[in-house]
Amino acid sequence: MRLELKGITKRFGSLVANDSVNLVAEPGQIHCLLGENGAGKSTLMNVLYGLYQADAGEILIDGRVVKFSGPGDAMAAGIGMVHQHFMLIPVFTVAENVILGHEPTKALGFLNMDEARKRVREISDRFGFDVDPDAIVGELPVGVQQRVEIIKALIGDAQVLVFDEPTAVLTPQETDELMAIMKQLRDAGKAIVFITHKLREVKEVADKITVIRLGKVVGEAKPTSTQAELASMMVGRAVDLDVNKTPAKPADVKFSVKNLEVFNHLGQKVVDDVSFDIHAGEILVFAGVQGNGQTELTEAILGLHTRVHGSIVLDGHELIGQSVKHRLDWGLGFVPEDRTLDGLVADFSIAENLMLDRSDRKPFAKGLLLQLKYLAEFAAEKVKQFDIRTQGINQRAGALSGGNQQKVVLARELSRELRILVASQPTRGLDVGSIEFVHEQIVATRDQGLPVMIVATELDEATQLGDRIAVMYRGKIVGIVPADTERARLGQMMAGVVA
Amino acid sequence: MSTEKTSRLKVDWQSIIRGNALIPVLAIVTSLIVGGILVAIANTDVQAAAGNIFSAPGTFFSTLGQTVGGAYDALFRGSIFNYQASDVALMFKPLTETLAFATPITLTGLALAISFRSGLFNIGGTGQIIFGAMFAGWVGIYVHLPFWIHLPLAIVVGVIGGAFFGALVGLLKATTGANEVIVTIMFNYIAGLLLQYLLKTPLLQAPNTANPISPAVQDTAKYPLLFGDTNRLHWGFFVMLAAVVFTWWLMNRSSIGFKFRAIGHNPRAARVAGINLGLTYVAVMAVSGALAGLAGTTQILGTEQHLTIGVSASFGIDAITVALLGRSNPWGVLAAGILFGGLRAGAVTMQAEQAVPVDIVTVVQSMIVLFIAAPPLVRAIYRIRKGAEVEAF
Amino acid sequence: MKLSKRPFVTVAVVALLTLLLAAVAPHDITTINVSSDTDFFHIADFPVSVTIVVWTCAALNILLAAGAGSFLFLARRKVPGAITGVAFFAMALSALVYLYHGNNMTITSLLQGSLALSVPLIFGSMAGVLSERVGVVNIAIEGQLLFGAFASAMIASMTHSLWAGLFGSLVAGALVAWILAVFSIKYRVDQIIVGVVVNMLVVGLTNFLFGTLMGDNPVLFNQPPRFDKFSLPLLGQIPVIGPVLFNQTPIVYLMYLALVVVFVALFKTRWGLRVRAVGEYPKAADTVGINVYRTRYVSVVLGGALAGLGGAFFTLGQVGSFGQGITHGAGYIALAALIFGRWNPLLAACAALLFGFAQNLQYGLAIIGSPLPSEFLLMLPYVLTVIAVAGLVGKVTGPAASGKPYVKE
Amino acid sequence: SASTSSSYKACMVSDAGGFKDASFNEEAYNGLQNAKKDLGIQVATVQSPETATQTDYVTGVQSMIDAKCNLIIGVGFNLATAVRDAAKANPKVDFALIDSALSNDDYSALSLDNVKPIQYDTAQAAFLAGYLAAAKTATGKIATYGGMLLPSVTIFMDGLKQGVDYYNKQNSKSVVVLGAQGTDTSKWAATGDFNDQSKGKTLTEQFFAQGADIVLPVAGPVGIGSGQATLDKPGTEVIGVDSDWYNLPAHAAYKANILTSIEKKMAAAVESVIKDGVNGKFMGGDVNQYVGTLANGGVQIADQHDVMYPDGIAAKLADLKAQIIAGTIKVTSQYNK
Ligand SMILES: Nc1ncnc2c1ncn2[C@@H]1O[C@H](COP(=O)(O)OP(=O)(O)OP(=O)(O)O)[C@@H](O)[C@H]1O
Ligand SMILES: Nc1ncnc2c1ncn2[C@@H]1O[C@H](COP(=O)(O)OP(=O)(O)OP(=O)(O)O)[C@@H](O)[C@H]1O
Ligand SMILES: [Mg+2]
Ligand SMILES: [Mg+2]
Repeated sequence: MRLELKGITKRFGSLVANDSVNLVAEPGQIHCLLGENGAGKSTLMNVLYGLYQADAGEILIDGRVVKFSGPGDAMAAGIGMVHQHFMLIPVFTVAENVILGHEPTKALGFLNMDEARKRVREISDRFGFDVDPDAIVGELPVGVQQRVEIIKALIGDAQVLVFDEPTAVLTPQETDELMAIMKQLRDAGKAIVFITHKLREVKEVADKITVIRLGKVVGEAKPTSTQAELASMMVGRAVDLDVNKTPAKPADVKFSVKNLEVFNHLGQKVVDDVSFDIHAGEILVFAGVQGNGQTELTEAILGLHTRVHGSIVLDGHELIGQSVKHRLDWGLGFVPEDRTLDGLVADFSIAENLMLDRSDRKPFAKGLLLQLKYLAEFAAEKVKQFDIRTQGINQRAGALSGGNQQKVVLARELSRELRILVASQPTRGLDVGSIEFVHEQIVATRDQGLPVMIVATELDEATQLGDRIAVMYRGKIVGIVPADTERARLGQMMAGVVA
Repeated sequence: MSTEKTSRLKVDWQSIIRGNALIPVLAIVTSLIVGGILVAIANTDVQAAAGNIFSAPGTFFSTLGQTVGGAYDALFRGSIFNYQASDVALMFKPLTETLAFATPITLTGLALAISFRSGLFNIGGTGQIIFGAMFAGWVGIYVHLPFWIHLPLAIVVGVIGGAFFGALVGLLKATTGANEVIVTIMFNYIAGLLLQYLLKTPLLQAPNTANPISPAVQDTAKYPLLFGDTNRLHWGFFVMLAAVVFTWWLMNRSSIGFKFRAIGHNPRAARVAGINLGLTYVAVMAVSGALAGLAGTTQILGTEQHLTIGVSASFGIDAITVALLGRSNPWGVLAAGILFGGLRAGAVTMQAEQAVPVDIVTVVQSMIVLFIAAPPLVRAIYRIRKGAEVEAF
Repeated sequence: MKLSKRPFVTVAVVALLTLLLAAVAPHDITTINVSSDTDFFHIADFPVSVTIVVWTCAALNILLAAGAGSFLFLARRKVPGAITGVAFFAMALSALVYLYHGNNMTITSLLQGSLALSVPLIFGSMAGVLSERVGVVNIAIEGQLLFGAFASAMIASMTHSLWAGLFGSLVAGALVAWILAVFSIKYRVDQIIVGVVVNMLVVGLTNFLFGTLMGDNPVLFNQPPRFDKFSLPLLGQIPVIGPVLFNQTPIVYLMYLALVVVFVALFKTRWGLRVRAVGEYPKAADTVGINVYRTRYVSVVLGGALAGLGGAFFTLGQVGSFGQGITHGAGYIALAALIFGRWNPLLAACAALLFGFAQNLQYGLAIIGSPLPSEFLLMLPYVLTVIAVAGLVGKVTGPAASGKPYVKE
Repeated sequence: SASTSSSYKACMVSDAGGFKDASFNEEAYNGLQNAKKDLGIQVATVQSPETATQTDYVTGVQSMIDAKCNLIIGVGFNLATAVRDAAKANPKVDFALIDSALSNDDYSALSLDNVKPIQYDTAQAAFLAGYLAAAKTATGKIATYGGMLLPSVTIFMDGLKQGVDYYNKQNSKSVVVLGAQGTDTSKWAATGDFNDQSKGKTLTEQFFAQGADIVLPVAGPVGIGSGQATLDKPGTEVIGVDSDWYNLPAHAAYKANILTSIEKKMAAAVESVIKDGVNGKFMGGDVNQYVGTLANGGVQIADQHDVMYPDGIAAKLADLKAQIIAGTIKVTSQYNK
């Protein structure tokens, strides 16, 4: 089945998200769609999937014009979509999620769950997914959730499959597996549209590449183009893909964690006897497959967990037993993993978000009185310094693109008097331009002589950014190794093989 | 040149029509029309005339007009301006009645607005008013002090009473995670029953009577009247205005309010930013309860003067609508509070003079809120084209 | 694994309380009466010694606490829920026997009354479940009950037909729910504001019509017939349970049916899956072609119809006439039961029954001569609810999208 | 005096229950309506909101003054303060106050020349009902409860108890009264409100299960629940309050089970005070306060209707009534301590 988008234009108010975009998806081909954050990729796909109605342009299937008034029509026409933000219901089982919308039923509308399980297993087995139909989706690792999304997209026997940034949340292994699956699907004759920011992936699977910028198609690229070429086409300027940093000059140990144990709300031990030191002027990257305790480790450092044993010493000061507030005041800079849930108040303005952790401190408040004038100046300065692309400091933070949201969080954390910076997956979902910026900031922080702790799931990021790499597996540190350790060895460590 | 002028005028008119200024007016007009229909249905004269509508349609319509017109004339004279009164003071008396009713309603509305903006759904206005009134009432009745200490002390104690009862909810939520909707509903019943009990014990019940009523508040603890004995409007009105400004300041200009709003919008991000959720829940509910307690003081130290079972009236529930109608914005709450106060004040005159059942006001009140809350509906009724984007709330 | 100590602490506290009860209980007799007139098997009243019962229960609970402790500390396993359940039951039993000492404890009537007081709450909580499960917060249960009560009385009175009245209550409840639905789904007005306002509207309207129409002509408008109780064959003859559960009016049988149907429909059918999907994540439902708006309308309105039936129970099931404000806050209690029951119709029904039991127990105690002023007895159900919500339930989260209007781009 | 009466305006402010409560307020309201019919006067009414505060009563009464009423009748003790203050401020307007006398802020007695208190020593009639019920009960148990335990409520329950006690003493029986045990009225049985009739029914069913077969609900419309409960349990009866329930449509369904009613003849008193007003003979002040008793017919128990009474009880009741009037039997209440 051949799918063609012709002259698609979509406006949100005065913003033109798609401007006469043309795109063709051929059967047996993987078509990569590249573009910065906010370029209009998801919007285009949502038009294709019937979620948005285009203001102009048409969709053709095998040369015939079709009209989708809703996703139901698109699915019926053989289009499946794996959404950028999971469209899964966390409290439902895998099977329930997969059949939703086209449920097999017995008499009287009773669900036929056996049939549902059978269908899930069928697809799961065909592509080697290994997914339990009765597992509750919310309890599954994101990688498995991603597979559930794919099963969902495949179940209606879709011929055109859209993957909108499916790898943003995956571990390297999971990404490799997904690439294999996509190739398998292509070989089965399906037309695939694949959106990603990761140029390595593009180069690995793409048969055809289209780049869009500011809602317009800026051109096509060949799979043989270099990553640097692709990047500059996306951003419209030359981008440095490598992290520029001088060798670390580690000084004294500034941050020291000893025998740390953390229990989650279910009483499970999620961080198990973890000890490590970070020197001033050094970046320690925690690598490892997600869900092995890194998140909880950073949260325990911030003080979000109540059941914690062991010791966390920052600059000679024990943090265990202290409130979050106290730790922040002592100079802990924290960039949470999930910026929309934990990093920002979406309904607050950019300015308000910039003082979220210091709203009751000088100079943001005198006594109880907020110093709005100071805040306005401060925010304007930070917006400039961090190149936050916004209509103004009073814009809702929730209206910013992901990259810019991350910049707001970084700006807030880095503008305090810090003794350490702890950042969890600081570049997740960001485009190459934004990644470059975030990395620069992190390295600059190190070079000021601060200890830096980063959690990364991208091996590339870990090796480029880190001075040393700690690998976690099942709550324990498997080993702490130099940053130039081979990828293969790191991969083994991530699977739990002790160094 | 003149064309330019007219076109500018036209533009202005268009913007008024399409804009949002007209919506509340149309909402009120529409509700009054529906209320008018009910008034007509309930009126025996209209019923009689309706029987002869074909033989004497003129009579029917004039009766209809007289009845509905009379009702709303009475509503106007009872709530805003009584042009039939004999002297100027009396003419303005209805307005003061409206403001007297608006005082506790607005205060409770502010209380709830603060909690709503902080993400806590406090339905406990009733119980918190009762606690404020009980505490303030006790001081006002039994403590003997000169005016300039007595009244402030009674107010403060009342505020503390409300704050205490509110904070209890916050504490339960912070420590056990108990849902505040359930807890506040239950606390309303518990507070009511506690008051009922205390009004039968010497602690609150007046000597020499077997009825559940307290002695009168001493003169030294009363909010002074603003316009002499014949008007019920008292200094509590200015306390209320001050509370409006305070609430605006607290929520928009103070660091405490900033934290309140932060947990209201995104408690997780607030926690990561070092804001102590449990403590803030308690603080929100304490401030909210304090304002409702203040409403209790304007009841007992202002208009009521005797503590009875009914001291909280329906203000705890009215205030939910007032808070939401005012979009939880202090000035909006004030406007909504005055609207509700006016309807409550005017209802009595409508009843006394035109035999209009009191419940019609409740109907009109709720329809006004529904219409104001749904501008597209009003636009659809009046076929107004959509102007500026309006946020549904 | 680190195990939660909460169940152990709970059981230990319960055991202590039971022991305390035993210590203060008098040497007296409580006569337990399990029969009612309609019983097929007549079981004679039997006296029990308060002392024996309370000390047995205390001993049992101490054993249970020890058991829970050994599960936790010795076996390092989760404390089974049954232990907590039995401990609570034993405490309740000893409390009852103690409170009724020197008197007749008429179990059947105690339970019958509890059920009667719970019926509207159960209907109301089902309305809440259907509405909130699909993502619309239903504060308007009170209005749905009240309008159902009003319409059923008026229609049954005018038509002299109980079933017409019942149908009227269904339509009335659905109508109120429809208003809630239109404003919260179509106009995206804050759902809580609509709920509160709709309640106000219904109170105003029914009071108005009660004062005019019904008040002026009660014979025509407010003298409906009333459903008779009838005993189901066989089931009705089971001792205790029979007369309590199966000697009832058709409205109560409808309630049983509705409970089963709502539960099954919600958790076993295609419709229910879609309803829950819409309430959890409407956008996800939308992306698989489910009509979010229609699903919401249908579920909310169906819920309203059920609440309407609950309203009819006041008039056609219980007292045979409508009175101003007759529901007196039952809708809000139903809301509490719904949250307490974690948005599950069966658990919510249990919560409603618990509330009804507390209320009726309070009456029972007033009858045999209460040690407390009536106000404190009347507080009992409310205080128990707070304790239950704070102590047992803790933090509960409802359907994720509940309260949020869905905006389709 | 037709011309004067047509310009005479009598007005009434209700208590929270409203004029259609099938009980207290409605009985008073009927008096006003009768006066309108019989005397051709003008009337106006204010029904206080369900959640009335003192402020609502004050505005209600004030609006009646603004409406130029000649006579304003406040129904219920809740209106006492509002009526007092209005009467002081408007000496030319006449007032009547049902169920309460006036008092100063410290609750010492107060008399105003333009206020006529109308009160009822309902305990006397309740005594007779209690005696009748004690004689009638087959189970030896009678029950009573209130909506809320206010003095105007408990006076019925207390009178009933005294009648039962008297019966017990006279006949060496031991009929008990459930729901009103002990002398502490605050511990008696109550449903908690005057609205939820379903609660009245449930509570009554428990009374019946405990063996009672006659119930006196003093709870306004909630009493309808008790009446309905008698339909489900043969051999049980209900005692009405305020007016003769047998004649009210609201109680028609179970009128065969109405043992009697403890009547407070408010309609008659209201009409009579209006008549005095029309004729210029209104007499206010404490000395002219009206206390309805068996002697003046202000309270009474209803005539026998469908329920069979025990032999000789009618004569006995007449005798008791005479003795109470003569003072040989003393029924205690707040009106004669
Ligand atoms: N519903 C909406 N209303 C208004 N503006 C929107 C809406 N959805 C997207 N936009 C805006 O349209 C533009 C394109 O957004 P889109 O989500 O398509 O970007 P994208 O290319 O997918 O970016 P990313 O790589 O971050 O996912 C952005 O500026 C975004 O802010
Ligand atoms: N943190 C801030 N920084 C800069 N300006 C601010 C900030 N908070 C508010 N303002 C500005 O102050 C002015 C006054 O705000 P205002 O009191 O109207 O808020 P509000 O509309 O009541 O609040 P909300 O919309 O949250 O209810 C507005 O113009 C607003 O943009
Ligand atoms: Mg996107
Ligand atoms: Mg603003």
